[in-house]
Amino acid sequence: MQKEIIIAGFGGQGVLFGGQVLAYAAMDNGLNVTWIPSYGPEMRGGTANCTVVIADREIGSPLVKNPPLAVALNLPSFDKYEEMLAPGGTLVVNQSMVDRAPKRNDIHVIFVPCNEIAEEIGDRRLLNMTAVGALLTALPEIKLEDLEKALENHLPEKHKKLLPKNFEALKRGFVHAQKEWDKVPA
Amino acid sequence: MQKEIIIAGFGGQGVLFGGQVLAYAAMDNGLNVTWIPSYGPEMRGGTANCTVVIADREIGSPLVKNPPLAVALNLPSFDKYEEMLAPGGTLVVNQSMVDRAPKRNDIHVIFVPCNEIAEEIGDRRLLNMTAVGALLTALPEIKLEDLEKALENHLPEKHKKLLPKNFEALKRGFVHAQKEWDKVPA
Amino acid sequence: MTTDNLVYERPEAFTETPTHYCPGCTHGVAHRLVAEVLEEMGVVNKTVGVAPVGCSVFAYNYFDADFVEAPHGRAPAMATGIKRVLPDRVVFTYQGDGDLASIGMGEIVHAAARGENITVIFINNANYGMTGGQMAPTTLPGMKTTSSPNGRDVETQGYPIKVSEMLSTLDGVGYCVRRSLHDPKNIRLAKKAIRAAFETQMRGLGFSMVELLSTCPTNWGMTPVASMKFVAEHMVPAYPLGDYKVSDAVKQIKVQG
Amino acid sequence: MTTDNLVYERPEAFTETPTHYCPGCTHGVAHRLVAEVLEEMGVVNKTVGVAPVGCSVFAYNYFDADFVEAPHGRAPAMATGIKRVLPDRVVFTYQGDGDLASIGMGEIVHAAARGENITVIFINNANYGMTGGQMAPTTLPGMKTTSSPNGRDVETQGYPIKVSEMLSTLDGVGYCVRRSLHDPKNIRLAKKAIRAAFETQMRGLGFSMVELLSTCPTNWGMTPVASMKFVAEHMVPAYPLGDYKVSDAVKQIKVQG
Amino acid sequence: MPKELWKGNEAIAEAAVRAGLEAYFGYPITPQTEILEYLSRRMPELGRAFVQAESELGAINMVYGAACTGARVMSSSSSPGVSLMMEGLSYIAGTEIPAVLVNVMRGGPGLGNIAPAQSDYNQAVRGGGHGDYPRIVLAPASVQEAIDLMALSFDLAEKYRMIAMMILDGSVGQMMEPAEMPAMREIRRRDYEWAVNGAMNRERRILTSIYLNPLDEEKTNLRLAERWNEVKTNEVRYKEYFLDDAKYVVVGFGTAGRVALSAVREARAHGVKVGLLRPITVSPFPYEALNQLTGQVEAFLVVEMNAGQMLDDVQLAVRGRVPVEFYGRPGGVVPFHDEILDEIRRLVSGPLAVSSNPRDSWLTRMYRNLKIAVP
Amino acid sequence: MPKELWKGNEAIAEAAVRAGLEAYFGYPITPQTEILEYLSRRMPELGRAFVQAESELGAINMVYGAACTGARVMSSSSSPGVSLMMEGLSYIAGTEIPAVLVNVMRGGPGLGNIAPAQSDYNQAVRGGGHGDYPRIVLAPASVQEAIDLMALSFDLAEKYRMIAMMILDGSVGQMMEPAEMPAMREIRRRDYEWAVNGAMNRERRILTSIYLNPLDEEKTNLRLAERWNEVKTNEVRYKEYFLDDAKYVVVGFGTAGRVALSAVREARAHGVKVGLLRPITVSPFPYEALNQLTGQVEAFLVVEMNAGQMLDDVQLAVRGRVPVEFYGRPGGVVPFHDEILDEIRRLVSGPLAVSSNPRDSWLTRMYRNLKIAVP
Amino acid sequence: MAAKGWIEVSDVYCKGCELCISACPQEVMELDMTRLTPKGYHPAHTFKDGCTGCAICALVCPDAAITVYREITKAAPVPA
Amino acid sequence: MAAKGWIEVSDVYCKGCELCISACPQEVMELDMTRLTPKGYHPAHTFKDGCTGCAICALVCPDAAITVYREITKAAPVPA
Ligand SMILES: Cc1ncc(C[n+]2csc(CCOP(=O)(O)OP(=O)(O)O)c2C)c(N)n1
Ligand SMILES: Cc1ncc(C[n+]2csc(CCOP(=O)(O)OP(=O)(O)O)c2C)c(N)n1
Ligand code: SF4
Ligand code: SF4
Ligand code: SF4
Ligand code: SF4
Ligand code: SF4
Ligand code: SF4
Ligand SMILES: [Mg+2]
Ligand SMILES: [Mg+2]
Repeated sequence: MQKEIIIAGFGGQGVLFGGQVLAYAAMDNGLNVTWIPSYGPEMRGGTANCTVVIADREIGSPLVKNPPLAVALNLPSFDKYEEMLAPGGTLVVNQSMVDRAPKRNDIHVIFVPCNEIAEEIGDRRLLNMTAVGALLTALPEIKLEDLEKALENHLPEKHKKLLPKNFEALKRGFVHAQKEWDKVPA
Repeated sequence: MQKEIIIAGFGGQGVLFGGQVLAYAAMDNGLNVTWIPSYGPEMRGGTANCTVVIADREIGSPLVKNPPLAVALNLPSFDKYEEMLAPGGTLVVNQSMVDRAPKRNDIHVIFVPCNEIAEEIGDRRLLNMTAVGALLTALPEIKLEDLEKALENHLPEKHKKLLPKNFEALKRGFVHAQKEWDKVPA
Repeated sequence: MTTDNLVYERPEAFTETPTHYCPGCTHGVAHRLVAEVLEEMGVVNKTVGVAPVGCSVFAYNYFDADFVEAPHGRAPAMATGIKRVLPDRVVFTYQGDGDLASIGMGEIVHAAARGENITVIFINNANYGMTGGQMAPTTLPGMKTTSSPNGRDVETQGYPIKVSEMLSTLDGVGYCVRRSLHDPKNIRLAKKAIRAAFETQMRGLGFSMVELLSTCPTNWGMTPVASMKFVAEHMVPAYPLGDYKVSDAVKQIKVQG
Repeated sequence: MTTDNLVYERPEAFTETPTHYCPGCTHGVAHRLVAEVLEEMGVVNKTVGVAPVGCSVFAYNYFDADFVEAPHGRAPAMATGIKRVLPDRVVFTYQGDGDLASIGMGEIVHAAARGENITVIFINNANYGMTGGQMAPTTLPGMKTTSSPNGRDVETQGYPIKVSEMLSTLDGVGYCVRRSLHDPKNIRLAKKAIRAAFETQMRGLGFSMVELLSTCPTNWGMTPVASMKFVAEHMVPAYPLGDYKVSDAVKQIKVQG
Repeated sequence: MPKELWKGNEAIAEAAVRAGLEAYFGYPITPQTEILEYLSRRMPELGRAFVQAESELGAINMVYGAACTGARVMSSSSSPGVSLMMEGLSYIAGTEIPAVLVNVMRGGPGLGNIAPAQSDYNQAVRGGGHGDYPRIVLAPASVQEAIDLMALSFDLAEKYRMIAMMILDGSVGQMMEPAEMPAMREIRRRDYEWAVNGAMNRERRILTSIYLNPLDEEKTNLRLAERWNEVKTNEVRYKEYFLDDAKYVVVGFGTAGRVALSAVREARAHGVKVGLLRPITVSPFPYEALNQLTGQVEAFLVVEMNAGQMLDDVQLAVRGRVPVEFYGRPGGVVPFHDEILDEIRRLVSGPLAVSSNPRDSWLTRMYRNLKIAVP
Repeated sequence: MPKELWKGNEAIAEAAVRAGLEAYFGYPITPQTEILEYLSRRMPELGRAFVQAESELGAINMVYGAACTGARVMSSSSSPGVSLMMEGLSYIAGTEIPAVLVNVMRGGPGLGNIAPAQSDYNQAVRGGGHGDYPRIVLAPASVQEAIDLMALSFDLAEKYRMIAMMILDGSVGQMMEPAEMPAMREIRRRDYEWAVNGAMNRERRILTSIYLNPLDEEKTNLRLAERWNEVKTNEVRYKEYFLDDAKYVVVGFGTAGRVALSAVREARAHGVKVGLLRPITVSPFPYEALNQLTGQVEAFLVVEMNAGQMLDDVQLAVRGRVPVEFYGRPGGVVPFHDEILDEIRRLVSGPLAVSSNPRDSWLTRMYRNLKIAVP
Repeated sequence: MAAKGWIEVSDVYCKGCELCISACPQEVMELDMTRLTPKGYHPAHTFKDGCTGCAICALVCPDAAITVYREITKAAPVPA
Repeated sequence: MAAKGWIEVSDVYCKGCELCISACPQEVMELDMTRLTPKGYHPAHTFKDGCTGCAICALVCPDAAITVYREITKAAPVPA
């Protein structure tokens, strides 16, 4: 088993941490995992992405050109990864930042209004968690509970009080995605 | 034809210039020549030597372990080069600084009281020229006149007034050596 | 009767490229002042700039002048090389405090000691901006950075270096002053100083440097406006503004405009 | 009645090796003073010296103490490394003016700025002795050297750097003075200063340096005696003797003996 | 110890601490700054020395000084910073003291960029400082390996009184992976018979790299060479994948080797008898392992994130007996595994000739590929 | 021009002046200081720029700056000083501007000594600075050759926008030989289309070595590699002696090659069919010439004043087809011709085997020899 | 009476740093929260009358984003 | 009355630099032109009486070649 995931968006959208949560969950499940960020030029700003590879054997390349799974939190990322996704793959798209329909029909595109959901929960910063939750629809190796445990175990102490809202964001993303999934032509 | 010559002594005895005069004369005679100094550690003092190679073809190694010709202006140099001289070679020794007889009998050793001659001429610094003059006895490729021309052509302008004394030193060294030569067992 | 009149516009000495600096970073102000001065002196066309390694590594994208990019700290050496073969050009370096006061200390001291006819614009923002906010030689005592996480401990991490004070001990220096960019008045004074520095160079009166107290909102973790206040309240007391060396010859310079 | 009494003998802190210095070179005097001070303080045994690249490269042959040999100019960095892992040892560098003020400018300024608890003995002989007498940053204006054959032209070859003046602008410096070795009185004063510098280190009061005006008879082309006169007449006026920085804490030190 | 998710750079820093690091001297530079930042907090917390040096030149000479005392010390940097350390490294080597340096390589030459690269192989393995001096160079491909090799670096450096360098590319430095940290080792300052640390009533000691008499320097050079022979005998390390029946062997270190593993697996899935040899010590280089393989193999493929540097070592091992082909992505580009897969396919479909310079044909292919890939 | 007796270092300096040197930046270091000293007098006399820099780091970056303007400039140093220039050289290479550097090599590693050595071959040819960058390296063996190669260095550097380095050992720098100086060339500051010299009403220009996007940096790397192919095609230079019927070939550069000539001649006098190939460009290396010779030759002997560096290049060319043997004197020792003669005799008397590392057997022999020679 | 002026803020350069706003002596500037520049910043603008064209905003703007104009009263001709 | 002293100059260290000679306040030193040290220098020595044991020669000697002695009059015991 090996799964490659790319999470992409603007800096500040929690792209890197989103990937780390997945990595923690995979590790806690006894899987091998790599998390690798796009570390930008020696200066601020711009877009960010990270690649997470999960496998049950020694992981070779930590990078992937055509991932089967991706999350696009903004329009540039949607443009880029829609093109690059492996056929049959799944792309979670932050509907809040994207105003176009998918172009390809050989992939699953799941639209999630991440910003809206996060704001409903009461913390804009949780938009990454809604997307990660949504991704689980296509990542049966990791369960919602795994992510919750990962957050519990690895969220820095000072952020622990945010756990319930994080859980909620994960869950609402997941639930939304499952509904969407049924709509997506296979 | 190829001849290797080492000139050795204390720093200040004019060892390097002595070799250069030979090199100039050889060059002016259309021969190939290399002159290479022992360049000491990055500080003052100690002994000095230079190696001159004269040849009528492209010169390979500018260094030689067992030279056929050498000049020893002090005792340490006598000790060293008496040992290293090629069998049949000629060693000019500054008798003024040396109080022992030669040990080898398969080489020609020519004693020249360089300091005394130089002081008689009236310039201690000319002791190197007396030794170089003496060496010509065993270096038929270069004539006394060649050295004189070399000095005339290459002595820095400000030292030109010393030319006659230089000539005298060369000549007296040469004459002395020829007398000695006759004494040396072949 | 009234007519329209343009009071201020973006200097022509700038290219059209927007800078990559963080919002509110006064690197931009320093750039603008240099551009205005070069334009007012009419020398843009014969200027060669030397960009450093630091946030201003891409300075060459913003000035409409010839530019080279130096290894970290070596801008004064490159500027020396350029000025020595092109003595009639205007040569300046633009350097951060990590670049100039840490790794490049040898080069700046010697360019100054040689009285190299170059101008140095020195941006003191009390940290290494580009690499993410590490301690610089200019970091204030007690100031937290990513490499002084508990605040700069002067016992183990040393004391701030006052570059203008230090360089002004050198005979080769024609003009060496410290200014600040934290409010309109000081920005105006900074511009005057930059002009004086370039005039020093044009007249061959030796090494000239303007140290500019500058902000780094991103790594200081403050808003741009709060950063300006930080400069006024903490940087200026530690780095007093003033003229550290103005040689007699430079004092003679009268500039119109 | 009278009894024999030894007034002075070669310090025990010296090995038996004769130095390789030219006759009359005051590197030897500086060595002797350091040896005497270390001996008097009873710290030879816990001293680590750092020799430079320069005529004093073989300093380690003469002191009966542990020694390392640094790359040209980097002695202060090596000393920093040593002192940081062995804070209770006495660590000093011995450096020439080419070593310290030219290639090693960055390292000395930063060791000083960090207030590194080391002592620096700085031999200012106005040229590069070891490599045969080239211009140093300290070469006097107009002075002929093998790389300023027509005399140092300050216009193209820069002005002398006054190292003590420069370093004393740094807060990390506890003790920074200039002395000279050109006559008995000044040699005595130099020794006192060397003592004060090591005492500064022993008490953890920061960076200490003694700059010593020194001769280079060989490359100056003078007799040793004439060289001493040259120092008095030409070096001292250019490099005024004095205390450039003595921190308040250091001023408190009272030394017996 | 349980596994934790570690970022490469921080893992290296913590691994050094656990190996008994007594002092760290460094200067910020991307993509290794996290090592310095981590230690700026961690070292003082443990009462150990941390100095942010004025420059890489300062840093390496602080390492030099501290290492002379017998303490476990290190520095870390990235390509341009490491170039500034060349004089110091040569001195350290000439003084025969142990020192550890980490180079988290980035794209070059010059300022280049901060993307992952492997283009300092030659500098680390062959060139760099002046003079003849051997040094141990270790090339981890994962966070766990970086942790393990960190401790090993200190041990080897001290065992052989030699520089041990760890070279990794920016991606290993920036990557997070589950990894196990070893237990904290106690610091025991060994009073090595050579350590200069204040005589304290023993005979005084001197550490220097000067040998004014060339014959003495020559003996030093030969002593270093002799010690290197020991290293070559004892310390060659590499990892093998699917080599038993391999007809084609890919050779790559660090990330390039790791990416190659994915390609090799995929090729195997398609029935191609291809294996992978990933050198862990690139110096000493596994010449003998490659020599042995040459008997069974039809061609080698060297994969690097540079323009062909380790390639020379592979060719020296193979000595023209079978073709050696090259695929490299220089300048900070990390290859994807499918590119390497394409190369393996090319090897299999042949024909190949033994050539003196596989770089030439690679360059032609690159121009062709890039003209497609990069308009 | 008539021949004059020139000291190597001064000849190099004057040759540079005659080639149109516009500015020199350097720092004293034995055994090359005469270059700096000579130019400190000569350059101002001609109204040209001379700066004694604060360090070699300063010097190379002054060269970098001045070279960016399109001026003919150079620096010179010796081994430890050259190590300090590695970052700067990498930047110059990455910026694709011409610059000339002379390394008068001395014994190392570390401070070592000031005796003649060839142990910076790897640094010059392969390693040194970070990143992949080619550079031209010329190795004169005589004063006349140094003069001739000096002018050529500038011409090649400018033609290929590349670093041209001249490496020679201290003995060539210190030696005097009759030599002919070329006529003084006029300085003509070419306004290269890349030169940064003050816009003066043209489009402004930028010179930098940054390529933040790895794909751009990769293209730069490939462009450099492509240009290097041109250099390889056009600029390989070497000298042949007695190769026509040679069964044994000695390969050595600079002084080692020159000393070998004496040995080869003497061996020929004894009827041994031995020849000499002396590379003049060690980069680009005469691989093809050696490749060709491999057909006719029974064994090669590589002679160097180091512990075996060019040896790798010879082995890469020969590719194991015939044995390559090694003889080196590291640490500042210049071999005498009779030592090389002994080695030639050893080759002739055989038996020899192709080995992956001729250094091993050399080391054994050295230990044996030195135990005799140096008690 | 104070001069009357106005400014233009370039969407290309403005990064919404608010330095101009805090410097404007007439306090007539604010960020335009209704608009985003192509780079995603809320740009500065004048939100009420009172600009004197003093150019202080331009003086502090790190991005040279502001152009300043002023209506001037034709005064008595000044001798050249 | 001046104290009476004497010195010893080591042949191993003395390089005949004459610094001691020019520093000696009693002018009792000179180079001994009749002797050469093993390194080939004429060493310093006192050539006449009058040395006070002031040790100034030793103070200036760059080669720590001089040992200085002085006959001292036993004075009244000094309290400890
Ligand atoms: C030799 C070398 N060392 C380190 C770096 C990494 N580096 C890039 S910028 C920088 C610091 C810049 O700080 P500063 O000069 O203060 O400029 P700022 O970004 O604050 O304007 C460093 C350390 C480098 N590029 N090269
Ligand atoms: C990196 C490097 N550059 C240059 C040199 C050559 N060098 C040796 S000593 C020296 C100058 C020494 O002068 P100074 O420090 O003044 O000491 P002095 O000999 O005058 O006491 C130089 C340039 C070197 N060894 N290493
Ligand atoms: S990091 Fe700091 S110095 Fe750099 S651009 Fe941002 S605010 Fe300015
Ligand atoms: S060269 Fe000068 S500094 Fe060096 S030992 Fe001789 S006199 Fe002293
Ligand atoms: S100062 Fe400039 S960049 Fe900042 S908000 Fe005002 S106009 Fe925009
Ligand atoms: S010109 Fe003056 S008054 Fe008008 S907006 Fe700018 S700062 Fe305010
Ligand atoms: S001790 Fe005093 S008086 Fe005696 S020789 Fe020495 S200097 Fe002269
Ligand atoms: S000062 Fe010392 S070395 Fe010089 S002459 Fe006197 S005793 Fe001899
Ligand atoms: Mg800064
Ligand atoms: Mg000096």
